[in-house]
Amino acid sequence: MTGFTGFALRRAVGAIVTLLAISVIVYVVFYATPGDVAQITCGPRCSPAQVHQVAQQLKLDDPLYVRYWHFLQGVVAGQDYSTGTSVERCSAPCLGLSYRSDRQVMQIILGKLPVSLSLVLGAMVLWLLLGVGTGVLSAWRRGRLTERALTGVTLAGVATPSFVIGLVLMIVVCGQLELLPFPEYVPLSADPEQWMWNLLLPWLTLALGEAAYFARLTRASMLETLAEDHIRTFRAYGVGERSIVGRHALRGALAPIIALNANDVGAMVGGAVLTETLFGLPGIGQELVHAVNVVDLPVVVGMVLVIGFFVVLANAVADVLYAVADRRVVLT
Amino acid sequence: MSEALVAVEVPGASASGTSGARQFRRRLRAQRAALVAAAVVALLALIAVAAPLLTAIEGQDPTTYHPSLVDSARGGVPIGSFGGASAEHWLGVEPQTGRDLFARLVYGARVSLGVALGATAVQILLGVVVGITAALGNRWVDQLLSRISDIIVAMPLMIMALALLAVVPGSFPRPVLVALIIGFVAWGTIAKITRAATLTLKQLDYVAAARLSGWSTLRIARRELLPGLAAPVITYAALMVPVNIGIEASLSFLGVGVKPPTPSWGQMLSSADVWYQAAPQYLLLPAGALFVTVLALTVLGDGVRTALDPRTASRLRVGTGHKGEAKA
Amino acid sequence: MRHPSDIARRAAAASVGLVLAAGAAACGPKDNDAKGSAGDSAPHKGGTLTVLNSEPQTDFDPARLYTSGGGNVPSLVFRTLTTRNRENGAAGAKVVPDLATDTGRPSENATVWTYTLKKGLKYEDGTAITSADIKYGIERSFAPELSGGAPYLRDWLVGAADYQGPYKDKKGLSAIETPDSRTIVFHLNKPEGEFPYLATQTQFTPVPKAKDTGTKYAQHPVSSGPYKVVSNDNDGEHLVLVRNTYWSAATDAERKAYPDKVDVRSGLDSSVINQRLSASQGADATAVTTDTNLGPAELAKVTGDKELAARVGTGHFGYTNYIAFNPKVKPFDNAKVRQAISYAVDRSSVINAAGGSALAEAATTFLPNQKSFGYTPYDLFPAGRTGNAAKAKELLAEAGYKNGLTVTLTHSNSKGFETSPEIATALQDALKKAGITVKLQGLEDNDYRDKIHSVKTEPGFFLAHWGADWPSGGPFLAPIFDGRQIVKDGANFNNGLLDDKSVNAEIDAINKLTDLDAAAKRWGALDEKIGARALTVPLFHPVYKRLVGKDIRNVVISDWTGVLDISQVAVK
Amino acid sequence: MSLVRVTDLTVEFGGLTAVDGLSFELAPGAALALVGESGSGKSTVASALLGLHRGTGARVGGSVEVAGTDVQRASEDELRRLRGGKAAMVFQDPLSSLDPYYAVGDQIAEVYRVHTRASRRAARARAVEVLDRVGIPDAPRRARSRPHEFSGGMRQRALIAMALACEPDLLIADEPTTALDVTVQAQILDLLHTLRAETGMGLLLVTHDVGVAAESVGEVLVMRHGRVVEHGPVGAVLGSPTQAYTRELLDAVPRVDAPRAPSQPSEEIVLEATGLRREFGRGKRAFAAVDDVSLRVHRGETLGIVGESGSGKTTLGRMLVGLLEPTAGQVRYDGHARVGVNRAVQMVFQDPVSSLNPRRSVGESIADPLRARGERDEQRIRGRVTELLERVGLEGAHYDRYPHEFSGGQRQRVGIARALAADPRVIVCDEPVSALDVTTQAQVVALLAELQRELGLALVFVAHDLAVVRRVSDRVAVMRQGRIVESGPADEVYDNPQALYTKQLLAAVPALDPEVAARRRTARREPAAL
Repeated sequence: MTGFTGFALRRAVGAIVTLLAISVIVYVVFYATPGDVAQITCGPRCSPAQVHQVAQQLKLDDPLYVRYWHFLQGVVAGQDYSTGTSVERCSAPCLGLSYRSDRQVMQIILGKLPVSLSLVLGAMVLWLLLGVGTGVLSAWRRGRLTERALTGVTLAGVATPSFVIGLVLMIVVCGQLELLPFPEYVPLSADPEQWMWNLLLPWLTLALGEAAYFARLTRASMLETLAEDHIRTFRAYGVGERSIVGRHALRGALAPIIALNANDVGAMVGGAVLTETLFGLPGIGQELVHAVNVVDLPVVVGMVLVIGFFVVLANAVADVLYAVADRRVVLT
Repeated sequence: MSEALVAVEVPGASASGTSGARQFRRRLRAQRAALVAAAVVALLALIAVAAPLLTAIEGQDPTTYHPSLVDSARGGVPIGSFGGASAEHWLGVEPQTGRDLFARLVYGARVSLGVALGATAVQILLGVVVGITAALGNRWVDQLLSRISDIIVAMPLMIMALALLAVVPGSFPRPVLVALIIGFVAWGTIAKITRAATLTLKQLDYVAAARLSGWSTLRIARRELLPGLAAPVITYAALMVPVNIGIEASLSFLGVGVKPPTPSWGQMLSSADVWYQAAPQYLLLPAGALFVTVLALTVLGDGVRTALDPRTASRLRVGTGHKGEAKA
Repeated sequence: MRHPSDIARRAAAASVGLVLAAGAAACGPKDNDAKGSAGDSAPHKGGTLTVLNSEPQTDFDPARLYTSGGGNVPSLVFRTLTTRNRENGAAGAKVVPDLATDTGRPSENATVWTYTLKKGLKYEDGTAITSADIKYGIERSFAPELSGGAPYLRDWLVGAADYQGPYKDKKGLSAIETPDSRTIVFHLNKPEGEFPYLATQTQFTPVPKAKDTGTKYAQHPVSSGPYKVVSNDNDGEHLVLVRNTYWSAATDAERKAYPDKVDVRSGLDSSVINQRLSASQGADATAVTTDTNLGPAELAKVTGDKELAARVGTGHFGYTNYIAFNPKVKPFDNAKVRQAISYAVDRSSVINAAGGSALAEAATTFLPNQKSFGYTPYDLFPAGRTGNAAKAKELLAEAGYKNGLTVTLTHSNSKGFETSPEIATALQDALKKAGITVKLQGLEDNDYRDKIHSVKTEPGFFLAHWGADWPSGGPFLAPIFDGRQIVKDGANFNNGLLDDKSVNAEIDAINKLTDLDAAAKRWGALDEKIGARALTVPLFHPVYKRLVGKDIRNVVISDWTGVLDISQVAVK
Repeated sequence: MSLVRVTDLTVEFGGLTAVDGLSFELAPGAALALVGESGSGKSTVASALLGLHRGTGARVGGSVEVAGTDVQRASEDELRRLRGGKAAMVFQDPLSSLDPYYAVGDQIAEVYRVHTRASRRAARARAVEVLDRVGIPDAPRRARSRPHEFSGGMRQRALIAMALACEPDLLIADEPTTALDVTVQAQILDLLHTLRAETGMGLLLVTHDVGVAAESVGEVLVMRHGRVVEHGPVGAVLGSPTQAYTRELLDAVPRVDAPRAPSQPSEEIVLEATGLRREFGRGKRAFAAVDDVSLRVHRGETLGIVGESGSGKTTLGRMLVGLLEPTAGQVRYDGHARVGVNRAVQMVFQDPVSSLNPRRSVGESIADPLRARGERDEQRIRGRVTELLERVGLEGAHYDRYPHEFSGGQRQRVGIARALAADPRVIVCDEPVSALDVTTQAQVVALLAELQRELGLALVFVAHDLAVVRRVSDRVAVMRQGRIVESGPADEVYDNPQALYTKQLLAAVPALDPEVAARRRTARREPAAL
């Protein structure tokens, strides 16, 4: 694809600008949020003297811009830090250390990322299958009873809060029917089968509502494509409805699907906290909440940056996919 | 984003054209589902407005505790069947507190609908202004604005919420604040749509004609562009309202919604979800209310889109090889 | 957009987590309940015990932990000089020897405490535990890198106020002497009869200097207890403990250590934990939780089910939820107003908001209703179950508020918390009857804590709670009412800003006593004396009810921790 | 046994009747043209032949028999076998008629496999074969490109190739050349002709352009309001029409060979362009749409600018009125260099639909220039607008009507009125009549000429239709690829063109006389590529 490197370059620059802006915002915001970090870190009963020591330890006395500058240095060049007994290296890109636990933010994130990714990507496969499938079916059977039924189902899906879905699923499937054990995260590397069984319910919880949206989207854009001239051509050449809907109409509907999918996947990496909490999956989202609650700035910044990174990445990927799908589009 | 990712229908540019209101109403009337939905929405709005009246008829209010109506020894579960439903308390009472559920439900409608509409207004305002500016401004303005909306999109909602809550003083009216928060996090799409639509409109000859007759850019934007944007924007807004209701529920859920004792469906849900077994109706009532509202608004939104969008309205009638498509 | 609802829910759950974390320092079953749940057959060794928690076991470093009596999971790995008596109910509120041969020998008017270590104490690597290691353990708890512990050591040890820990200050703490490898002597700057209680905290755990890895020590702390850490994922998110073969029951009378393995999982939603425990499928049959109580909703369900009810452990922990006044703020400078409110409160609706009579007991005293605290019943402003509006109005009139008054009640926005909106609104509703209009000021939790614990910003009328660091009146009353513990420029807990010579003197006098029973009686008396000033309105003492898996045996719940003691549980 | 037999065909959409009791036959190998203006129902007939109205809610009466299939009663399968198999259709807009997402070759192959049990490979081979047959160079490679990579003419060829794929007995061509340039149109028509000669398939040509019909068929059927007006051999119908409407139609058709009554332009130059250049795109994609164009417009004269699509004539027009700023060169009005728009230089746009704001009454649109000039007195505004409306042949009462209530021709009149409202001295007309039916075309052109005479307006008439341009212009400039290849007095340029390109253009214009058409065709040999 011509000009791809140019595109990649522009996107990379854009992403960096965006992420920098985000990190600045988060820094400022959390500077403004109440909650004395040193006090929280040190514990409620810490004496002022102790709190002061901790503040020094965490370099909280430095002005905001200095702290941010150190953060940037860490990202670019990495940084050394003391565990008290030894000096450790946090190699670039170093997102700093957690105030609470003195662990490297990067380590924390890397610990959580597999969970979030397993959850979101797995769910994505599910909602694409369910959603697009339903959409195609109702576009094909449009005007018939099948479509009415499917429309009803999808609307219901859209209107049901996802935590209700998750709760019910768990009570029924695990509690009453005892079909599955109560989910618990098992790393893919450890045991792929257990990984899948344990993630099945979380995937469903995440996917059902999402699938409904995709079904609606797919149907809508397929109907639009069906109204276009080239479809008329293929009808006039005796091409069957199956191929017209399945090949030509669906192809035309891909663009919006790709776009929405990218957005949601990106956002969910950090946003699927309902599901994470409900099923006890130690993912990014849960960690972010916790970090916010204890004003653990480095972790919050790190998490938000990672989430932002995935959103940006997802959109870039979407554009590439789209350009591959439709050669008329020029990547910019 | 590559432009093609945003597909927009600009009635002004399509052959059928539109005589605005009349035609729109006719097209809307052509859809039974949408009409039912509209009726439901109207009813909900009425309930929200008439909340004080309704509760007065019932003879209750949403904040008074009734310790005697709950079984303190059993975690405060309402005494009696159906969550203590009775002539005094039509839908029973809230576990632990014994507050009247009907009253809380109807007052909750106020928050949910009010905030959702307010948020939608904010989104439209921001989105349209940014969108038009991006479309009419030069490359750099355009770039800058799209970067900003990127940032907004990439920011987790909770961070934004906490941010605003931290900065805004507690005395600031919460519902307004919540509406602002929601509005602020989700205007990106409207901006994109507006931008794309404006770019399309800009090409139309009648805009060129207006320039030839000597009008200023501002005047042209107001007289020739804005009306043309109405259709796509309204369409999207109609679909945004239910989504915003969901977000409001979520924020209340998160505890950054409206303050107690003001009732909100989101709050009720968050405190009710643990009661799914002991006092199901406590969960089902707000969930049901939310379900119906979102459902109705979504259907209505679809209706509005079909009515405003000549493509789905007219084009589908030709050569699709299936019966009953004319209705689509 | 479903994601926002996710976000919402997650935060809700997070705060629930906090509740339960608070609960973790809470209560356990009265003997009879315990029997019911313990099952009749005798406990045996072996098996795996699963722990399902909502909050991760973070900072698994003895220097950083803030525990009452050495904590629950921590005390499986960390032995301390003294420890809590692992028995049901009141008997469990006693302090007993652990590493030491006795609970400590006071001298020089309880300003010097001497301990001797038992023989044959070993770490998980077989090396011997020495008194120097205990000293080192305490010293490193002063390092700012390892902050988080209780304040007492810093306050009590001679010349410890500005000590920065062994990493910055190689000389060490002169207040601790280790004349030989089995003897350790503490020099205090004032008499502290309750030092044995303090010695139960994890800071008194031996840490071999050679094995200290500073902030990374939590990854794998060297065990002195019956179990050692085999894995600690993501800062306590998933903790796996197995037998420490060098631990010998002969040197440890307290820990039973029946299971071969303990698997601590966290990050679960509280409702899921209770759901799983009640279902008790597979590994959950041998599961317990150390931080998740039955909520009102679950309780309503459980009480309806014999089998489940038999598996509920009930516990009491020295804990009081109360209304705090700041007498520097009008109109609360007027004692009559404070008394009026004391009369007006409707404890039954507050208790309902807190989960009902099964989860909360009405409180009229500031001290918890337990003997070890020196509990002396009194009800100076009798409000009855639902409040005495008439009396309240009368007092208001005397105070000059004939046609009622309007006040602002500050609380935290975190749901389910003792300081939560639910309780605030309950009070708001109750005070209405007495002609008091209550405006609610809900703050984000951090904001709330900053405000109420800072002398500068402390509101006049707010919800507060207090839990004991050990089951005695000392740590319960002193931080709240000792005038010399008012912190001007930091976290202050003396919300009433009470600085009364007689009170301060009495606190000092009691601290001199080494006869803890005698001390308890005088704490009780002091409590009533302070109560008369109506600086607080005690609301309720929480009761903690928890489910255990169906194969769990030998549930022991002391009044010290209020939660089942993991070191006693058997799964066979 | 005839190839097509239509008996008493009636098609109704909702209330209105598109086709009303139409009957005709077509013998195998014969060619029939359905000629008519928009709304005559000719295209509806075409779709009816393939039963495309099924399930659209349209009511179809009478009987249609194509290649032995009774379209009315045929089952879905029989229909599918007919469509593309026995009778193939070529549509008007070649771009939108192909799936943008798939390679042209694959689309043809797909159609081929629907009707034959051919393997994928065989189908691909067939696609390449037919593409080659319709004169697409390097067919094997081009078969893999997507429609947007083809030029307009190539697309139309590809569509025809798709039609050929299954060797149908009947080819239905619905306005096959309307979207194409005149030279390309000629090539496509020639292609159709040769194909018919070789394959002996029947042709049903649907067109609004009498000339196109004259070029390609033996029989003509003139339609109006869904009914037959006149039906017979092409020579007879076009040569000696018996029906009034047919005559009207033929008279309205502009003749490229009819000289224009010369006007006497003054020497005063109102508008002058020197070295105009306009580039679009940046970096690699930059190209010059208009390159070094200089021209003069005298008061009261009409300058015709003729060129095919992409010749840059529209860009030039927009620069003349100031809607576009030139990259280089300048536009002088009354001798003064001018930047931006100028009320004295107005424009009439091509698309009567998009040139009026659908949400504002036509009166308001016309009033714009007045208000913009600062006129506030509603009475005077209404008065002036009414005057203008009447001037362009509408009624003052139309003031409050909305654009969608007018026909294309009327909208174009409104557009003219709006231009006049600014009291211009120059009006640039950008393809003002190309979207209109011939009869309407004639009226609008007449109106413009009339206004010019009365108001001494200078007109710049931009169009692709050589005949129309000749009818209105005093002087003509022929544009190609952004440059003026030839310019001069209309009659000179038309009667004795110098530039090769101009010659090609003129040669490509369809003649109304079938004999002439035939001679012309043999004259121009089909070039290898477009």
